[in-house]
Amino acid sequence: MFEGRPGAFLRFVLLLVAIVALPLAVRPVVASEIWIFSIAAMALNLIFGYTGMLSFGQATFFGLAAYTSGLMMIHWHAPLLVVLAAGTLVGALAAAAVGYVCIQRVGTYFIMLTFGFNQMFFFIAYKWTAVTGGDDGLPGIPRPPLALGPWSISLETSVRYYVFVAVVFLLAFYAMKRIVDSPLGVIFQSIRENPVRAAAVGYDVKWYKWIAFTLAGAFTGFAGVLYSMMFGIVPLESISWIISGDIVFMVLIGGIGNLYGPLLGAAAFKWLSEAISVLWNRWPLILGVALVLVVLFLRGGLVEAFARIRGAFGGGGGRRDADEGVPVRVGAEGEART
Amino acid sequence: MTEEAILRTEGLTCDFGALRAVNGVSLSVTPGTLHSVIGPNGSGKTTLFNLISGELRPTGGRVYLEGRDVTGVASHDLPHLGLARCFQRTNVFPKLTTYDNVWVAAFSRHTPGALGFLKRASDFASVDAEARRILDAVGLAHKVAAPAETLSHGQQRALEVGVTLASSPRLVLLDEPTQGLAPEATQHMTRLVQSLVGRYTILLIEHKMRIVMSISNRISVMAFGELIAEGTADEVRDNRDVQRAYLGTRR
Amino acid sequence: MNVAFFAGAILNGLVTGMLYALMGVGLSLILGLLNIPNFAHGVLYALGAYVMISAGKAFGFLGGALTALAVVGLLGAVIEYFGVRRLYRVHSDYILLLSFGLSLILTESIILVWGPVGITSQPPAFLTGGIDLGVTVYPKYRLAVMFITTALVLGCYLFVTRTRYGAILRAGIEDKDMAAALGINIRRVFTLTFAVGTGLAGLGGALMSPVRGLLPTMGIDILPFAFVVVVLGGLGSLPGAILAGLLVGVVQSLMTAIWAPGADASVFALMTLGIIARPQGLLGRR
Amino acid sequence: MSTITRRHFLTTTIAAGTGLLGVPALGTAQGKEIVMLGIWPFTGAFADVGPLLDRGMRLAIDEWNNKVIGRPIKYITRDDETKASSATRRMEEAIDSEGVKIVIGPWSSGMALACTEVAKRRKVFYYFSGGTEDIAGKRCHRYAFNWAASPYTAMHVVVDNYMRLNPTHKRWYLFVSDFAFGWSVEKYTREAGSHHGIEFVGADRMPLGTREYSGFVSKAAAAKPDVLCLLNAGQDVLVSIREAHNFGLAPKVTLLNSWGVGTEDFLQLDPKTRENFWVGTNAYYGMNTPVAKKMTEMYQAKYNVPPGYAPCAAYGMTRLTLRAIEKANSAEPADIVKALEGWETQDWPGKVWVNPKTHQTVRDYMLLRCKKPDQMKHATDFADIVAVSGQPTMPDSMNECKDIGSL
Repeated sequence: MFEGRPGAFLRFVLLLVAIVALPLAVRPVVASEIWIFSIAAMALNLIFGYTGMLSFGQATFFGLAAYTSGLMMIHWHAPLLVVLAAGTLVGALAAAAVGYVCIQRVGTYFIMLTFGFNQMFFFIAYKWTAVTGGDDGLPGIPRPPLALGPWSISLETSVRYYVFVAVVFLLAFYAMKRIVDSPLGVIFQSIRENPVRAAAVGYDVKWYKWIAFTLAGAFTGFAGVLYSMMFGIVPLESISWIISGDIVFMVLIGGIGNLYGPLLGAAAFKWLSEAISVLWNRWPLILGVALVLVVLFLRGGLVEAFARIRGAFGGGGGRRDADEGVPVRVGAEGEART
Repeated sequence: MTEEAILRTEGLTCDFGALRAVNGVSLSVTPGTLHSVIGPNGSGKTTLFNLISGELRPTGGRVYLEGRDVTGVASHDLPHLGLARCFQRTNVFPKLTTYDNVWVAAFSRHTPGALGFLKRASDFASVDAEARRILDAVGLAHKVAAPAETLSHGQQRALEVGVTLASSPRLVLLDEPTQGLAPEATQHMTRLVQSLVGRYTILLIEHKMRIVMSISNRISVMAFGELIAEGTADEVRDNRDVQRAYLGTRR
Repeated sequence: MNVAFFAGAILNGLVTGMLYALMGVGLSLILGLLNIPNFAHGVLYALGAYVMISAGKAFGFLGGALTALAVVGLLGAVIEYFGVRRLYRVHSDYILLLSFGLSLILTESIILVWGPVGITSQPPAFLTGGIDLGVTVYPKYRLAVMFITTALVLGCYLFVTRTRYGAILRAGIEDKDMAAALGINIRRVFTLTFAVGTGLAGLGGALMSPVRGLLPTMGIDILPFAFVVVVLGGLGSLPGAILAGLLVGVVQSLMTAIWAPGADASVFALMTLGIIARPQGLLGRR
Repeated sequence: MSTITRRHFLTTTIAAGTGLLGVPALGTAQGKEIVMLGIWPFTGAFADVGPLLDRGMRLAIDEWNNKVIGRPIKYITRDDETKASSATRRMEEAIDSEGVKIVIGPWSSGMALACTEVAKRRKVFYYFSGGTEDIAGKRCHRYAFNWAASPYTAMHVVVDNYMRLNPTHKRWYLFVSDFAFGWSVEKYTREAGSHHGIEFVGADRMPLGTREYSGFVSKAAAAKPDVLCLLNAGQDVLVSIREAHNFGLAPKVTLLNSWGVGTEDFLQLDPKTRENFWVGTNAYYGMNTPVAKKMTEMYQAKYNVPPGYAPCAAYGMTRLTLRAIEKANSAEPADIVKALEGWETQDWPGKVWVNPKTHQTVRDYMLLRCKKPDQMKHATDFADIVAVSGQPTMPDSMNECKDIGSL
């Protein structure tokens, strides 16, 4: 799987270490949230980091899938795997529909369209109190056991749920890695870098943007289902633009255009907000300051921070990278497929 | 019926509001030849290219590629019909490595089918080989892992041509490949363009007369959006209209 | 549903519509400049309201409103000078995220300074209570706000389209490099434009505080609608923003009267249809 | 050619790294300490009520000078931000990291429905005071109790007594906050109204935190009602009262806030706007029970303003919990539950009985009418107490709490 690329293998091992170590460092509930939002952040990274489209409405798919799965579990007592599949499908279909409209426009219009759709679905969820519970959210969601053939593993305790979330996260991560390593990965990046030339060499740019948007919707929906089962409630916030903003936050803090950036971003964001919120009620102020600093001084996010730290401490054989001076350090997935 | 011209335009016209940038241009290019289009600045050469390559939608006239009417076809379909173009201002993928720049263009012609997308990009040996062959041809083999934005201007022009060739076209539109190059790099680029003749049909826009006259089989001259003369290098050199167009006296 | 009812709904629509227009004009100026939606615009609106409350105690209603305009405008200039200016050469998404970060900082700062509790503010004495318009009784203050905001928006429109400085401003928005090449001190133009844009938002907040009362999150509630107005009106088009502002205000108010649950969602449906039907917006060019 | 370029950097996994930087240690000393959590709204739509609730709970704990059955009380608070997601997350976090066994709050019914689920799953004692009937109804479970009167009783006390004094006011228009609280009080206002032939000429549902009431008020004016019944909450009540006056609807039409906070709202309205404003509430400081009088003195001494429904509710719940701990001589949730079930005692609202089958507190509800400015004996003499009654109680047939479940 990593033939001949020690860097990639090392990173994957570190990820496994993190998955094991995380619940020791933070509460299992927070640790689960980190991996759940990592999936959503990876999804946004596929659109924003790889394909160059900043969507400010990912919560639409996160929330829709959460509500759908919540309702299925409450009313039909649907089993776990069915619910996960349904949520992913809902995320994908919603993203396909919303995406088809949004990709007709680019730049600011695209951002505002995704934001507009998010608000529309938010207000629908807000007012359709009979189904979504409106402002109070949808409470009373059970956590169905993991039924694998004869065995049925209960996920009631937060530690067991963490293990389950970590495993499905790894599956999602592997799936995203295959997408990014597949020709789609390079095609998406070519569209990010230069849509006109991407068309000139033969790619229907809108079609591929649509694929990226829909794939991301599927992953985001998947994360939404996991979120609904965690607290046993789908809060109205799960479809509000606040969650969309958080996901963008995570991708940016972590560093866009690279598979591990969003994970770092999600971990930093969730851990930071958990640790500080207990200490100080005005914790979003610190997140705001962090975002401003990152945007002004560290646009590559944590990924770049590590590269710089590593560079400062004698970065081994790596030669000075010629593009140090380039203001935008969008760390593209650097492994040349040699 | 085998059309003898690989590319034919009939009365091609393009208006930008009141300005008629291209006016009724009818041009045909014989397969396997190097056909140049020259003319003073603002004569509509690049606009003509943009009309042929689908970047701009013509307001009148038709474009035929290998006998097929491709007028107004989306620019992303043309590479699959055998036409590829390179741009006057370097228009590559800055953050992608040189290898990926060429690889992504080569891959677009490769039809992997749905499942193909699940395979790893490095599993496509044929595309990899094609990309390496082109990188060698344009002299960038040693710059494989470097991001395109870190290349020198000359290297980027070479990459521009490389990316164009990677779509394995039959007709190549080259828009001033030597633009802004130092003399030594210009010679290198001219040799490169000449090496393409025979394997591809080339439609070239070029300002440097010495190059155009030496390597073109056929030359079309444009002025104020119209085709004012066409012929071999000698016929065009002696043509009074061409001289007047270049010396700036109105016809 | 009698005439009085619809008259009330339309009047309400015009009041909120003019507010959206005022916000839209401010947002449009900044949007034309930076080509990004300024997420901090909503919070600056809220800040204006809060500054108005504090300043109003000392300088009265009018003094309070002008202080709000000055303070928020100044803050806008500072944000542009120290923050946004460093990002002009960088991808525009980063400016958007800077504004998002600022909105977090400002919202929390408002809570720190003025407390999380909602404050209600009273209009000036001579404008309290309702006036009988024959068709319906309508609060005097809301009518006053409608006229003031209309005057402001028209004033701003005339400034931008008729004055020399307005021409410089539009040149800067059209093509900053060309404008700079022509010797315009583009830096100063941008700082001032940003200040005017944010100042209008602050003033909007100040004027609307007696109508809607103050809450730290009041800015975030109004931001989505300001976006709709700008997008529907056409990016960078002031007349577009004014027209769209009134349209959105009236549609929202009528929908509230007819089928309240659908009111807000319908505004966004309006935006989406608008963009698909007329991509460059009602009166936009780009 | 796989040269190790700078891009092949070593990623230090932030998650493992940051985790070690001193996150609150897992599980503090269980020991003798009894940890009581007050989960209150310090931000969001109910931000103004949080501090008042905190005062009420602290007042009760201070009365016990921080000790019960010989063990120290550790009182901690969390901010639910008036959001269901924050309420659950913070409550779960407090249970995990502080070993909380007793939870009181939050203020909004919507949050309560989220918190009661956590309490059920984590088996912690949970006391709520609010208008939604579900806590002691559809969503009841063995660990959850509701201190406020049942909305059935409350709405009957309000409607029956209002109609007794204003028999001709048959046309009512409703403003309903669109969440669990609003739906519950609306249902029982209509049920009580049906006994008096009241015609509900219109009803609007608006989200909690609505600031733009002009549309709704002009719609209500068009329906020409006798009573504008405000079944909304928080600042919305004040905004709708002011708009009613601005649009000339009041004082012609009577304003009735059937489930209100009383004092806190009166303080924010000027006397003229307050005139003839009717309020139904669970706790008004004029209540003449010994516990209420003593609490009002203590509160007024500390904050020189009379307590409204919020601090009284927090105080009442904390006080009953502490007394239950003493009765059970144990702070274990299961023991507190058994101590409370079926308990009949005198407390803040006077006679109190905790229904063992539904965990609903059966107690008196009050109807107030604001005085004319010149009738007020002193600055905070806001209203006359028109009625105080705990009757009628909800017939069991109507209660949706079929099975309270096991411990």
